[in-house]
Amino acid sequence: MAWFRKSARQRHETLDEDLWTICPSCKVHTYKQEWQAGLKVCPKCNYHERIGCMERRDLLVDSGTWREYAGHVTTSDPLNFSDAKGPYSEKAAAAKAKTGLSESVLTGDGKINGIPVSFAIMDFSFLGGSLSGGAGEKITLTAEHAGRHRWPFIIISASGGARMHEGIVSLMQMAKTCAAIARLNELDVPYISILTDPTTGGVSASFAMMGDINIAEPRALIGFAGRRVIEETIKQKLPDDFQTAEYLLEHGFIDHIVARKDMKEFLHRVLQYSQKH
Amino acid sequence: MAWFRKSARQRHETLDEDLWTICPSCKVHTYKQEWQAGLKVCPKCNYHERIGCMERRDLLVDSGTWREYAGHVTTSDPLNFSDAKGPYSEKAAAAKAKTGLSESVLTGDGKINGIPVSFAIMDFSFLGGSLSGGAGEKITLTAEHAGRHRWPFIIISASGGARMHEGIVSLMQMAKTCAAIARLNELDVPYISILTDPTTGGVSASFAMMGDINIAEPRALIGFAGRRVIEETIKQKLPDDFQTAEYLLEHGFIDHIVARKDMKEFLHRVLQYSQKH
Amino acid sequence: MDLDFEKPLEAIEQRIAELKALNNRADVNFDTEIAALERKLQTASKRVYAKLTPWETVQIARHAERPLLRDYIQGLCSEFIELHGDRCFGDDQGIIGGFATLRDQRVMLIGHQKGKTIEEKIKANFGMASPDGYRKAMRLMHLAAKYKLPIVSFIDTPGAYPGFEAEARGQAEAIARNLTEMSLLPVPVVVIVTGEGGSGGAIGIGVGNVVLMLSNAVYSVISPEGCASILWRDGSKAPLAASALKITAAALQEQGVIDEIILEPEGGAHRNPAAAINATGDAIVEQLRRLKKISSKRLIEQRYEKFSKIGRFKK
Amino acid sequence: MDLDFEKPLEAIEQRIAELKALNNRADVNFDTEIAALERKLQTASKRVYAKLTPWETVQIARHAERPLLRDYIQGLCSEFIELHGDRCFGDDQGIIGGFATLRDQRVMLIGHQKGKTIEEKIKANFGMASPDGYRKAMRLMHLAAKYKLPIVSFIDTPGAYPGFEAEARGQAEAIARNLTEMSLLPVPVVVIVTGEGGSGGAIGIGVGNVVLMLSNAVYSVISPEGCASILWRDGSKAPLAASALKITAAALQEQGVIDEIILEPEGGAHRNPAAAINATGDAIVEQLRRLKKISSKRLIEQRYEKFSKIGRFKK
Ligand SMILES: [Zn+2]
Ligand SMILES: [Zn+2]
Repeated sequence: MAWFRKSARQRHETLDEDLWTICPSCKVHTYKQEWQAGLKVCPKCNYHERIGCMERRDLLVDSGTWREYAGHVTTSDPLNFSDAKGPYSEKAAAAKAKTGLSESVLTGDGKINGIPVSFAIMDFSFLGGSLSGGAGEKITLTAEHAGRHRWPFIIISASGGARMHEGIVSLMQMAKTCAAIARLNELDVPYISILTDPTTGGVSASFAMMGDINIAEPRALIGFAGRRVIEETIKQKLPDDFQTAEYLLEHGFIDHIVARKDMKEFLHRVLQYSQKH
Repeated sequence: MAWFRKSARQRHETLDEDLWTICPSCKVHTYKQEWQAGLKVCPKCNYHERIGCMERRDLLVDSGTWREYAGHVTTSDPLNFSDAKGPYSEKAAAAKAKTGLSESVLTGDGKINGIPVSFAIMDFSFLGGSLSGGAGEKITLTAEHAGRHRWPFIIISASGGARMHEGIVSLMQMAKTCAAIARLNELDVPYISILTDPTTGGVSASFAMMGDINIAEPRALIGFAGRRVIEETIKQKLPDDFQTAEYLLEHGFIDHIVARKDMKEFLHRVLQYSQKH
Repeated sequence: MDLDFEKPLEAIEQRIAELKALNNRADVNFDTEIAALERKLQTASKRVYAKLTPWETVQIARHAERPLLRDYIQGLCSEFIELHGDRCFGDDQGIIGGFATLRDQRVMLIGHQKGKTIEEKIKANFGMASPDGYRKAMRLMHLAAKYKLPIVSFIDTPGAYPGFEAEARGQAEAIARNLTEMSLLPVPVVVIVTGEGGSGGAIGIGVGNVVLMLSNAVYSVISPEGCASILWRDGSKAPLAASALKITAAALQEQGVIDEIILEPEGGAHRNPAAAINATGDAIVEQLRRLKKISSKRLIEQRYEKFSKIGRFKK
Repeated sequence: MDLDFEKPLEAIEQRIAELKALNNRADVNFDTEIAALERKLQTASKRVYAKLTPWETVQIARHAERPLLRDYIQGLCSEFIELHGDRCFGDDQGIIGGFATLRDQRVMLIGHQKGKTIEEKIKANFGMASPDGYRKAMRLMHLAAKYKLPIVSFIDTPGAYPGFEAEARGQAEAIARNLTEMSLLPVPVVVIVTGEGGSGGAIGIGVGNVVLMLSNAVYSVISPEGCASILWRDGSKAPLAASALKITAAALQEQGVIDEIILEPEGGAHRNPAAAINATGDAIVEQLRRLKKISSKRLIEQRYEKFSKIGRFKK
């Protein structure tokens, strides 16, 4: 849930000259243009920078096939919530203005090399990709839509967890979205989960973990409880690789770690096994 | 599978005077009559001596309600097997003569405080309770019979594992009996597994572990691989309580440990939850 | 063990006790004084509990003498056959469950266990369940489905256990699986939030056809302390966060999450556990009677609709 | 690395190699001699392999150069997408699996992995799977059921891993659950015993609609060594036990356990892996084509009947 506390690993430093990107992981300098062309993945150490939902969509969906779904759903403020920094409604409005998104998740349909698929793509830059009533609603509506069309459903998670500004409504989205996934299972409609950096809290403990196939980006942070909370609980330091995609692969929760540039091709290969044979 | 190697713990010493039973576990002397009246359970340390299928039946089934089922099935000798001690057929004949049983399992129907139930009750004294083609057949036929009548099915295991003298046929009984249990699950027919000393090898790795509820007698030996094999594999001594009922309870594989004298009442209580409400 | 806002009541109670001890000794009679004090106590009590702040409610929900799962079982069930194990790794004590006869109803009862004594608390991890706890709960719920038994789930947890092993063995996966599979259970599921409904650890056994809640229980996406330290950067602002999060029964009923509030006796469940337990029993049995008339198919649909509606977008 | 009974063949082979090396050097020609020796090799070879004892077959089944799962995948599959993890504890390497395109067939492929190099062998525990391996396999088989993919299961294991942790985490439960749940799979299940079919560890992924077996593979309730040390009280009597247990493909086909024997090239699969792999591919594809025409309901029934018949009592 602590999506606004950026860890050192994820904080970027850029040179003033706007020419270089310094990899936050290995500190290597890469030409900004090259960094962009490399899909914001460090050519040296394979560090995958966070990217937005639009970029993800463009990486995965066949050009010209995207149609947004449930785009009318936007943030609500069920609690009329305010905190030290002011009203949640203002914070949400600012996030909308900054990102151009209506919620922390973009939903719609498109094709992957010709195969029709429904998508829910989370965006960490919208309030830390937090799961709100609106986000849960978009995911659920899109899952139901995928079910009606018998289209495979893909969720790309990037989230610090539930959006506490919406209180219990945000917590309930875990149950709501999982129920929608359960219905897809009943219909034998494929559901693939892609876990990107970070996928934590209530998002890891709901739809993100329930893919027929769980795919992660390299070194993505994936976990339920926060690192600091665990260290306080057990009174000792955690291993460095704890809660990384690689750690989860080894512990049985991830099927495959796939680099960003290979993701579309990998999805296409996998989806072929879920089509009529 | 090494059912004929009696461990020290299970070897009994009786005094010549036929008056006392010495508990193999705590060495306390108990009058034979008292030992019998106590259902062959040590009054001092709760050690549960192995008992035969007839004794078990009489402890559990309402008087006068027992009807044997599949009693015509007896041992076969599919391999025409002989070992150092001679032909398997002779060994089987001797076991039949000694025990008065046709196989290592007694199958039939009876009532538990008025509730009709189908039973398969293994007997360790018949070739170590080993799972043979005949035993698997009896269990499977009785499971099917229970399914047709929608009667709860109870298996009481006491077995060193598969009967190697029947080769692959004995191994296949693991799959055969589990398939019969799967059908009971499909029919929502209750299946309760009672694991007594010992339940090991292929019996532990098939029907014995698949109860809706797994019940064990105190301190029963329950495990897949033999203790010595494991110690040889890992090159270290195992903890004393390893593969005991209590160990399995703690590790999540047993629902309840129930003393012999309480078993019928416990089953009756549990069965009421599986009846129409 | 009284809470700060209960101090005035405590003073009156103490005075009553003193007078009762003296009463009729040495021919002095205090009946009139005692009656007056008792009236005063009642009035004061009404005043205090009528205007509890959310933060005060949190204190009551966590009160050391508040009835726990074992008290409900003892008070309501003529029989409880505990079933153990997740068939995979262990037998967590943070969640327990088994067959129960609750009043006249045979059910599968599951719930968080916090523990009374310090040994029990440690064994149960103070009600913070591990993956094996959630997996055991799900196994028992599938068994209930096979036996066509209604499920009664008692929620009282600070949250799922944030430990190293719990994380390594899939705390996230275990909760996610429960949320998914509970949604398809073909039997009635009655959930009762009796104390603390702590986030994912609570909802992990909380997908019910109805969700009941005791009047002084709380149910929240994050603890007030956690929320305060994140959004106010100051843990001591927990009372503020408790208000902002709207975590009391009444607020949650307004949000459509809670279907029915079980009124605690005056002064809270810890002042009269028997009455609280009894009221809880009444509410559960009423729901069971109603839900048992509904078909499996409709139960699944209704549960789906209940959660679908939460956060439904209206424009 | 030749086996004892292969020594005579080895001698002839060596002589042929020598002659070939000398051939046409210094104007000497050995063509006639070479041709004669090759005829001799063929005859000797036929003689040796036509009357292999069961114990010799065991040696071949365990031969270090016998093709392993990865060889079959490489030889038969244009694509293999390995899927990982049991969603509970780990990602055992003793059993692996994933989506595969075997010839023209999309399938869920699973199987025991023994490993080629010593590192691989250690990682895969020499093909002895742990509970997480069996649970991973079952997860993938359920996924195959959802995606309506046939399942192809390759058996080659000395047995399930008899380790402390494997036992503590439910080796018995994991195998039992697979036996139970495999019996209800609504898709075709083709099982192939390619090398060692070691007891419970083998049947744990072996409940198929058809069970194929390579001609020099073995499948047994216990290893010959184990059987000998128990029933003969002498491990060196393994050859005797191997005979008595009737563990060769032909004997097992007679017993109704094996549906089809895949003929290995002369000298065994290790002398011509490509041919063995190819024959295996042919057999699998033929079975898949046949089974894919059968309804789910009938597949489940047929699988049940297949195993029911084994040990069926006749009098
Ligand atoms: Zn880098
Ligand atoms: Zn004793």
